[in-house]
Amino acid sequence: MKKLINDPRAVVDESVEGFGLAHADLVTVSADPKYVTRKDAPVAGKVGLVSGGGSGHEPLHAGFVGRGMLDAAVPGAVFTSPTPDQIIPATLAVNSGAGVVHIVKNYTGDVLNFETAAEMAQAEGVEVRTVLVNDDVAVEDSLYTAGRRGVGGTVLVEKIAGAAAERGDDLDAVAAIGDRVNQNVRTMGVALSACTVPHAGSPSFDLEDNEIEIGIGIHGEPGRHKIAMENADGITNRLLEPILSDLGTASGEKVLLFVNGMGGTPLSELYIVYRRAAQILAERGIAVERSLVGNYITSLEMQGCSVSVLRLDDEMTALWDAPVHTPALRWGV
Amino acid sequence: MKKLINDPRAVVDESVEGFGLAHADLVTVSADPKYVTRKDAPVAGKVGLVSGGGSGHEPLHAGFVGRGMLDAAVPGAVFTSPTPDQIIPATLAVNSGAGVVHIVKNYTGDVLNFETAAEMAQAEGVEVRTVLVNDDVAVEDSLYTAGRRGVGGTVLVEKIAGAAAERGDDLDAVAAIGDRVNQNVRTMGVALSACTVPHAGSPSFDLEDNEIEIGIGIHGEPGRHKIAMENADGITNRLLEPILSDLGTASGEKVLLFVNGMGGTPLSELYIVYRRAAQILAERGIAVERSLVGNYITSLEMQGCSVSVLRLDDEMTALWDAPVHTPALRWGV
Amino acid sequence: MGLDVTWAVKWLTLSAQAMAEHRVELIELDRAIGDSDHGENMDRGFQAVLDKLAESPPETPGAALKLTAMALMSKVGGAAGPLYGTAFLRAATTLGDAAYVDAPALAAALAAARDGIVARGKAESGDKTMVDAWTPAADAAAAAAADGDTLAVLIAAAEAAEAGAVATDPLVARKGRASYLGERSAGHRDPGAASSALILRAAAGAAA
Amino acid sequence: MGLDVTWAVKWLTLSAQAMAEHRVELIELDRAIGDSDHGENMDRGFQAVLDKLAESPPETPGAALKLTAMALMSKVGGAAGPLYGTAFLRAATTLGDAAYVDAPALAAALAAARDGIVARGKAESGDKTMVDAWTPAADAAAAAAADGDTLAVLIAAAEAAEAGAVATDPLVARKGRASYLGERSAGHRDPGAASSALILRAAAGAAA
Ligand SMILES: Nc1ncnc2c1ncn2[C@@H]1O[C@H](COP(=O)(O)OP(=O)(O)O)[C@@H](O)[C@H]1O
Ligand SMILES: Nc1ncnc2c1ncn2[C@@H]1O[C@H](COP(=O)(O)OP(=O)(O)O)[C@@H](O)[C@H]1O
Ligand SMILES: [Mg+2]
Ligand SMILES: [Mg+2]
Ligand SMILES: [Mg+2]
Ligand SMILES: [Mg+2]
Repeated sequence: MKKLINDPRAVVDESVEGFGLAHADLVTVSADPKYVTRKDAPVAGKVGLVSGGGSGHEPLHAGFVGRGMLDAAVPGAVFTSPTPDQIIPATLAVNSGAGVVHIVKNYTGDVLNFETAAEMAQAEGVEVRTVLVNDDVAVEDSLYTAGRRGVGGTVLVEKIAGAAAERGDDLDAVAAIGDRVNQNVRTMGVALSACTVPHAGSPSFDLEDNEIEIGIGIHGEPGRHKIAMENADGITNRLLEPILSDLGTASGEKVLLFVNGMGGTPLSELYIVYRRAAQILAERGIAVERSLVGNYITSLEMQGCSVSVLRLDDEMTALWDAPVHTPALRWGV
Repeated sequence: MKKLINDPRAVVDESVEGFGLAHADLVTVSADPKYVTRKDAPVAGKVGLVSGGGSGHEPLHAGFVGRGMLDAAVPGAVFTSPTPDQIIPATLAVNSGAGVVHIVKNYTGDVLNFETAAEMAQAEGVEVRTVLVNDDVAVEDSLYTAGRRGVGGTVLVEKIAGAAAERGDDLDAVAAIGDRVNQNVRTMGVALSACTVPHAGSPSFDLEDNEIEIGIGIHGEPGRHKIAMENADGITNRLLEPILSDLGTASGEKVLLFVNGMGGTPLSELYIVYRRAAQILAERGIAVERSLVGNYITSLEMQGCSVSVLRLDDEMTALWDAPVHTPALRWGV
Repeated sequence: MGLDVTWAVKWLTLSAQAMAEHRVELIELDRAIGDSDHGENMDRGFQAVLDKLAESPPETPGAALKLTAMALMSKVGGAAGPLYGTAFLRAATTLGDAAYVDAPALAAALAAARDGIVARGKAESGDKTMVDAWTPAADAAAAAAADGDTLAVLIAAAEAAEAGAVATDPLVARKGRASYLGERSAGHRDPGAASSALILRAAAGAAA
Repeated sequence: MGLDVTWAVKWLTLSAQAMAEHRVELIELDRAIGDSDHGENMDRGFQAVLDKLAESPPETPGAALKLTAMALMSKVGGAAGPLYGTAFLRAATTLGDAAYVDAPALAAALAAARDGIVARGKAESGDKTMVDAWTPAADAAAAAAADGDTLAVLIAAAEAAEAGAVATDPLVARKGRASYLGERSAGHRDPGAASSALILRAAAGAAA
């Protein structure tokens, strides 16, 4: 394991510290309990948006703290959801009285910790709503599982719900638009190589030289199945098929196409995947109205990508376009 | 070699095609000869800025085409400088009559191809100035080498010279500010792993499990020396020392600190490096006025990073802050 | 009479030792069907328990378990944090502020812990989770409690938990992160069941 | 009399074959002290030469070399593109539109090619570049030209280039990408010198 780290157990502490130093104009870092808030939080009259989860997915979530997106991010240990004693003070810190929305990726740990925190924050007088993100079509049979995981769609939920909060929507409205994004987005990922969790020291799963993992999660947890390596077009076909059939997109619809890198794949390859995904959508008469390509929700240094398709309506498009000013996503300001 | 590609020889074609599809609002792609121009090029009265080089460093250069930065980017084959028959039409396409500045990284191939292209463009009546970027302090003895390489500083030259062109500076002024940035920036890189050029199929150099390459170039060309793996703080010390001694920064000066990922290193690790670099600068009384952290000039999927320090003056700071709207760098608009 | 706070502190201390010793093993179990963090999470959590114990020594077994619940809840994270947190909290509530824990109280505490895990995680027996260690443990404790011997209760619970953990090997996971693997989760031991068995063995060891 | 356009076309065809055959070998040489692209660049460039030759067959040796210069300049890229482009352009200029190339003209063309490379790249002998193949080749050609035998001139040039390429092995690079390696560049053959030797051997092969 070769990593640019010092003590494997200090990775999150030191990384968040560096993040705070680099973006001191935008965010404030609380070291213990660990959470990151928007510099001007709480913003008077505005619904607060809090997300969080295990670390190792940077820039998610702390990179999305700022005007027009999150008010706070709560980083856990690597791939481990944060604890209520972090989530509660973060929630209190961004509550201006208008209530707080928790954006939670659907993993047992995240759900349980945010649930506990929400209860306790409510007990302190903060109204909390939860938007659960579960866009991963790789999880097929949700009856006998913990349900679909929250993956790439999370970034889109955070941007669009963040814009709704910024324009002054109330608590229920912000939660509703977050839910709407979640309901209209589907994601599927692939890993070409595993990542190595610093404290574990060895790759999170095994792949032969000629194998890839289809339907990979963002924690290095294995996916749907292993297949022999294929070319980018073939892999992209495999990712798009379940997304589009599950989303049930019809010709004439408008979508946002998001090709996300898992951390160790060059941007140039993401554009090759984007090219094929755009071709598939064009063949089906689906209009790509907006796009996002890059490393936004990663899995340490894993090689691979995920593709997300979000069915857009005019309101979502307008909220997507609204100004955002965070370390990792910025436009219009 | 596992990559999200189709034909290894079509990597640049397909990647640039995908890039053009994803950013059709900002850029126009010419497929053959291959170059990328700003959508609204040529901009009347404005000096044109053209850069280019081998592919594999994405988002550099095409990702920096747009308002406030480059007017055109010319991508060569992977790690191979582009040819005059690409550079010439790109130069002509962005010339509004105010002349064109070529931003060229100091590699024999880039220099020779841009030199030829500049001559021929001049013959067609376009005034051309060249800004040579050579910020890599890893190359020690420039008397007996091809001189210092152009690396991370290139991004800063392109941003700041781009802002100067956008505000209406004339040809010589734009070239002068580009040179000034180059004279005030120093960079040093490290590789934890090698990258694999698609057409070559095997890693560009060999590193043992416990070895790293200090002073790596951005083409997988070996660096100053191999050393045994160290922790992030130790490595960062090694990168900063030659930068600061060569730059001769004094206490009280203001700088921009740029921690760049080589492509395969997680953002979280870049922030750990940033943290230590910021500590070192603070210890020396140097004020970090601006920062940039992320994958901006990469070496395919190489693991590692480079650190650049740019000595700022008020004009450079203002030009850095000026609006920029490109696929990979955007603010103020 | 019965077990006192010294036992409780020894239990937690032995648990912390067990988590440190088996850290890599638990990481490896989680690596196979999860995300490689369970050993790290539990080790971190029980180190925090030790710190808390040193900081403010508890006066009753119930207080010791409550402090443990709080430390685990705030330091473990992931799925295991809230689940173990709830388990220890429910057990602590059952024990109240009694100075001594007899066999029936022990059995009741273990049943409450199990119920807490089920209430939070909604897993059933056979879902390949820590419930598959806690349910047989609670049942075995209840059966052994009739004889009135606390050590026997704890040994019965530990043995049942260990057997329960082993029995997760062939199961297909239906809850937690391993459930995403579907059929591929069979053939691996559930990490949470394994850590549960270690903790219950520590309880018996502390009473021996 | 002397060599005609058929020879020139055969030379370029054999060169293209050599680049394709030795593509991986040249990549490997460049991998050791450069950036792993020389074989790919040269192969791509000479395939373009073949395309151009098929598209518009040249009528004189000079025209063939000029077309080659243009194709290499526009398709090779990197350092080698402009250097080989200049070399072939200067050689073409020397030959003019003569239908036949005699031994002195050949030697003059090789000298012009070498001078072109030096003018562009500013490398000296011993800098571990393609100059270390071209300079001995041009010198050997000049010496052999006195006898008037074009084949002898080309064989002398090829042998000298091959020896020159081998002689780059122990050198420390002072120009091009390999120079960044400093002392570590010693012990490896310069890829550009190796491709130069292949091209000059093809010239002799075409005349045989
Ligand atoms: N719904 C649930 N009910 C009971 N136990 C569960 C549930 N989900 C997960 N677990 C337990 O948690 C363990 C995983 O804990 P850990 O690895 O620390 O958390 P995470 O899965 O968040 O990484 C599993 O091995 C399983 O025993
Ligand atoms: N200044 C120079 N003068 C002469 N030859 C040079 C010079 N610089 C590089 N070369 C030659 O170019 C070869 C490298 O070509 P190539 O790998 O195609 O280009 P690049 O170095 O741009 O990747 C070297 O092996 C060397 O022979
Ligand atoms: Mg986890
Ligand atoms: Mg090259
Ligand atoms: Mg886990
Ligand atoms: Mg090369």
